[in-house]
Amino acid sequence: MFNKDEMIKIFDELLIQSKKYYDDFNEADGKIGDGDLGITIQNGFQEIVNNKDNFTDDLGYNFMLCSQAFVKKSGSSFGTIVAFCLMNISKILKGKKFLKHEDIIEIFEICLKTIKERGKTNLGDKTILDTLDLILNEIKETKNEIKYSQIFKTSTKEALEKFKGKKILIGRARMFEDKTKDFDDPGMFALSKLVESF
Amino acid sequence: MFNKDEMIKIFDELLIQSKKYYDDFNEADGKIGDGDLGITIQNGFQEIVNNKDNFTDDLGYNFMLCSQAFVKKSGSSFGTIVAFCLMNISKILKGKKFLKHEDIIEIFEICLKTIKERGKTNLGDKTILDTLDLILNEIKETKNEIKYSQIFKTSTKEALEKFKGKKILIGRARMFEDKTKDFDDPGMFALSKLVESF
Amino acid sequence: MKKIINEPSNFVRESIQGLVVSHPDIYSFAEDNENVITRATKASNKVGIVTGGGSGHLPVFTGYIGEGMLDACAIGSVFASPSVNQIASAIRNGDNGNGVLCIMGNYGGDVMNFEMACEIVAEEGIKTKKLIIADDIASASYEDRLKRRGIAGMIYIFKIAGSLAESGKSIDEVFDLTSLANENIRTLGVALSPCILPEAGKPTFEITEDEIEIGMGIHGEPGIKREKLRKADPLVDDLCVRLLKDIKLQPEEKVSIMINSLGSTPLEELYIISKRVNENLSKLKIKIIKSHVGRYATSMEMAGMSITILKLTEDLEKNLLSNSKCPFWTN
Amino acid sequence: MKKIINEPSNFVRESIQGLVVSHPDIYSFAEDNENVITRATKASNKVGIVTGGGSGHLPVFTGYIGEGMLDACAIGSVFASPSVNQIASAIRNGDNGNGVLCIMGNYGGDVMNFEMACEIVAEEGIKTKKLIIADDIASASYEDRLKRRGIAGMIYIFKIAGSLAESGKSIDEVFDLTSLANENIRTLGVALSPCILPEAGKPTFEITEDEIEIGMGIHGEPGIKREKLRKADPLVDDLCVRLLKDIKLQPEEKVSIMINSLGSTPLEELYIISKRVNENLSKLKIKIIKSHVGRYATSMEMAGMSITILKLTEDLEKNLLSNSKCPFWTN
Ligand SMILES: Nc1ncnc2c1ncn2[C@@H]1O[C@H](COP(=O)(O)OP(=O)(O)O)[C@@H](O)[C@H]1O
Ligand SMILES: Nc1ncnc2c1ncn2[C@@H]1O[C@H](COP(=O)(O)OP(=O)(O)O)[C@@H](O)[C@H]1O
Ligand SMILES: [Mg+2]
Ligand SMILES: [Mg+2]
Ligand SMILES: [Mg+2]
Ligand SMILES: [Mg+2]
Repeated sequence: MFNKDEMIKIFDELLIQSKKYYDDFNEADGKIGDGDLGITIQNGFQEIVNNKDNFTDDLGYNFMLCSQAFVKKSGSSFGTIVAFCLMNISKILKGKKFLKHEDIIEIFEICLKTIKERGKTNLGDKTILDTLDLILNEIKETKNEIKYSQIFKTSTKEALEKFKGKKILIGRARMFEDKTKDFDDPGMFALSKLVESF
Repeated sequence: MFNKDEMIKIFDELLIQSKKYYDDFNEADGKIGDGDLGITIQNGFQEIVNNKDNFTDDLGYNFMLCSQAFVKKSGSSFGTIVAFCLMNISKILKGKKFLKHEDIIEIFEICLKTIKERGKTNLGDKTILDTLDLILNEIKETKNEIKYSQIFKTSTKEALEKFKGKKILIGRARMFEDKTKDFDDPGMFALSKLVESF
Repeated sequence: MKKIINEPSNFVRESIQGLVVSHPDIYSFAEDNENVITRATKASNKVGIVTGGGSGHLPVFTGYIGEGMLDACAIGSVFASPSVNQIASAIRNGDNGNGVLCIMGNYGGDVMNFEMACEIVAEEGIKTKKLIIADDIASASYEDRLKRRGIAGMIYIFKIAGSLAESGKSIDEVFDLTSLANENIRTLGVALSPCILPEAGKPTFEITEDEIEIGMGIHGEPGIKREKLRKADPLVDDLCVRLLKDIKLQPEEKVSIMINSLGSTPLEELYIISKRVNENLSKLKIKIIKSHVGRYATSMEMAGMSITILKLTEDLEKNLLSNSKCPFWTN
Repeated sequence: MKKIINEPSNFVRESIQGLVVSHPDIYSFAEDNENVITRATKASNKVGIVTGGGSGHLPVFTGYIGEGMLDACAIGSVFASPSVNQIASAIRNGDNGNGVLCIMGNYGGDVMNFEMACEIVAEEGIKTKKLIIADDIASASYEDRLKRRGIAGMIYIFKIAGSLAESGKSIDEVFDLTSLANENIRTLGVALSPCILPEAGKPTFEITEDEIEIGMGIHGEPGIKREKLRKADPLVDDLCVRLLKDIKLQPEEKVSIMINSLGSTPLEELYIISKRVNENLSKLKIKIIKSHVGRYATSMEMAGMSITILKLTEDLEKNLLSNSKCPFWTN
């Protein structure tokens, strides 16, 4: 059950993963961009973890703290998008102490909406939007007992596979369209590594 | 007998020596100064040698060309002093086709005078002035048949020995008096090497 | 890492404090946000000109605050966008009651954050317009030029927008002529060495001792091609050909050029470059009205340079040459 | 050697040509000597202000020609003195019939060549006075201060001499007040990396990745001590203590400071340094009237910086703040 304690555990995990893959994320980003994705992700999660003592039972409040952490410490595109998402998540979870299946679906839906709106992103642009979309579909389609962590792991990998050989059409990489066919989108790559330990 | 051809031979030799000791001169200068003495000396001699086809039988004229070469290509203190000396030598040798013993004495005397005047240098400051002074004395005192090249070699070394442990009081080194006790004056050092092949 | 700094985490803060304390007649901290700098003396009535962006590019962005230039600036971490809150504060501080023109480089975080900040201040009644600078021809084709990165050309935009605003133009007028300037600017650069981010402590990218990268971005983003270091003239000729193909100048047209060092490339080299640019343009009978040679948009101590061409109209020329008061701009 | 240059032997010539062609309203080649730069528009009547020195230090020396600054400058090879002929030409070009103040750094070749050039032009009826700049406290003790090297402090001298001359003062008046300025200036610097001479193609000196040398000269001459790289604040405190001991300021005294990059040290770091200098002087109740932060006297791409303090009198302040027109000086 996803509550305050579970939330803290997950961000602790994410911080560990972001440290582990710090150089890989930077390197993946460096191939087509400015090479700061590892910094961006680690700084954001570090600041969240630094503030975990302020978490309350109200998950909405906690997500607001998370959003502020990303705003404060993580100014690159990825951090900005994540911050927007976390803020909008915090709005829909206001007052909630734990998450139900529908909440999780709503979280992904609000993330998709936020990224499309704020990032001017379309499905198929080869960004984290496509990964999140795949996860959401998987969650929705699963009929038996749901193993979220399993879905996260397989869908993030599947998304990477699906876009191999396709151009990245947004973010810094958009400027180097043809070149980008040969590379994974760094954000999508990062998501696939971050969920590994779930 | 020192005439045009001999003069060319000597500058050819000096250029060879200055190339051979290029790094050593720079290094000696770098310990207490800006490390350009090798550049200064080589550039000057190179430019003289480049112009040797313009030499005439008139040694005074030739020394004027030499002075201009140093003016053009060799702007550090050493080069400036040498240029002043060469210019004043050219004045006293005007019209002469070869040098006699008295001319050689006069050359050194005019150099000493020039350096004292232009460089505001005193004997004992541990500079090339002291080396030249020693050479001049040696030349004057020698009663038997004179071997200039022998005198150049021994006197330039003797000068170095004589000033070991003494402070350099002029040139860039003047600013680091105490430190300079442990080093040869780079100009004096250079003279001792340049005459090696005579 | 050979930098004269204190704690890397204080790098941005301390350098901005230094900027303000060194030029108290020009810059001032905003009262409501410690990452926002405003003019020391607030303007009145004129359209506000506001920008914001990552640190590590001084004089960009903050340095260009001053009379006839910017009103306020939001300051991000090194190479990272300022936040929505910071930008909103900069807009509020830069507003003099006549609307604010927001100028930003074409980088994801900056564009998204400015957009959101504009929405927020709109609810408070502040009218804004946004201008996205996209001058770097290495970063997208002519057809896709709206996607291009913003680099040194932005200084021309600051200057022209600032001059227009100072002369009492309305926000729409300021926006329109500045937009024209934006379309008339092309930049292309070359990087020779990386810089070191204070917090990361290691170089932003790797490049060998005899390589250069044409079109590399100011954060080390890829360029057009990596090649062996060449002599200045053929290198400049190559860059000029690409620039001129993109900007399509006619004989007798007037331009201003900017030869910008990314940091450690010295003035001597910039002038060797400027000489060659001049020769190339003269051959085509293009008239250089004004050359700017120096460090205008940097990546700390990165080695490299960029060449910017601004095609002038009569209006643009007038506003480019107008008076302004800023430590990093000589009129 | 990662430089954007053509033939190393053309380095000086091309960079100066670039300077002139980039700023034709400010600089011009002398007609009688290709290594002399003059103002684009000759002044009339005023005392001439002339300098000269080695190349590789831009904006020093040539860059500071302009209204309210220098009249003419003789240009030597990289780090080497201009010749007697060049200097004599600069003096002739700089003369407006009222005598010429010659300003030079305290380097053997420069001093000797200026002296001889002054003797030559004296025979042609040009009155000259010579001012030897000696601001670097690392290079000799207080007692021996006339032996000191001239470094960044010379820009203050250019500015003040230039302002005095422009205001119509006689050569003796210009000389006297500028001499006072010269006595009121102290500089101390630190070098972090060498630069590369174009012709030599290798670094001017060697220093390890974690070392700095306090007081190293702008040509790589030895300083006071070599030590481990420290944080900015303790380093600046150390330099300030030495400077203040030498210049002996009283509370309430007014100064101007200059935080100068030797080349690649970026503005961000200079402002971190400026902040600390400011704090140190404020503690002693010393008033900073004006801060200059940037690249004023460089050694091409050398890393490092110097701190200069100019103690102001009422006259000096007035002349420091007066108007001038030069691409490397903002009033
Ligand atoms: N507009 C966008 N929409 C969706 N995802 C985006 C967008 N911009 C960036 N991203 C994601 O963020 C990743 C890059 O993040 P980051 O390195 O922080 O960006 P940058 O440094 O270019 O500002 C991309 O790989 C992509 O997955
Ligand atoms: N004023 C002087 N009088 C005599 N010799 C001098 C003087 N100045 C320099 N020298 C000689 O020149 C040498 C240094 O030459 P150089 O490296 O060209 O000088 P710098 O680079 O300091 O201008 C000294 O070692 C000294 O022998
Ligand atoms: Mg990135
Ligand atoms: Mg980024
Ligand atoms: Mg030397
Ligand atoms: Mg020298």
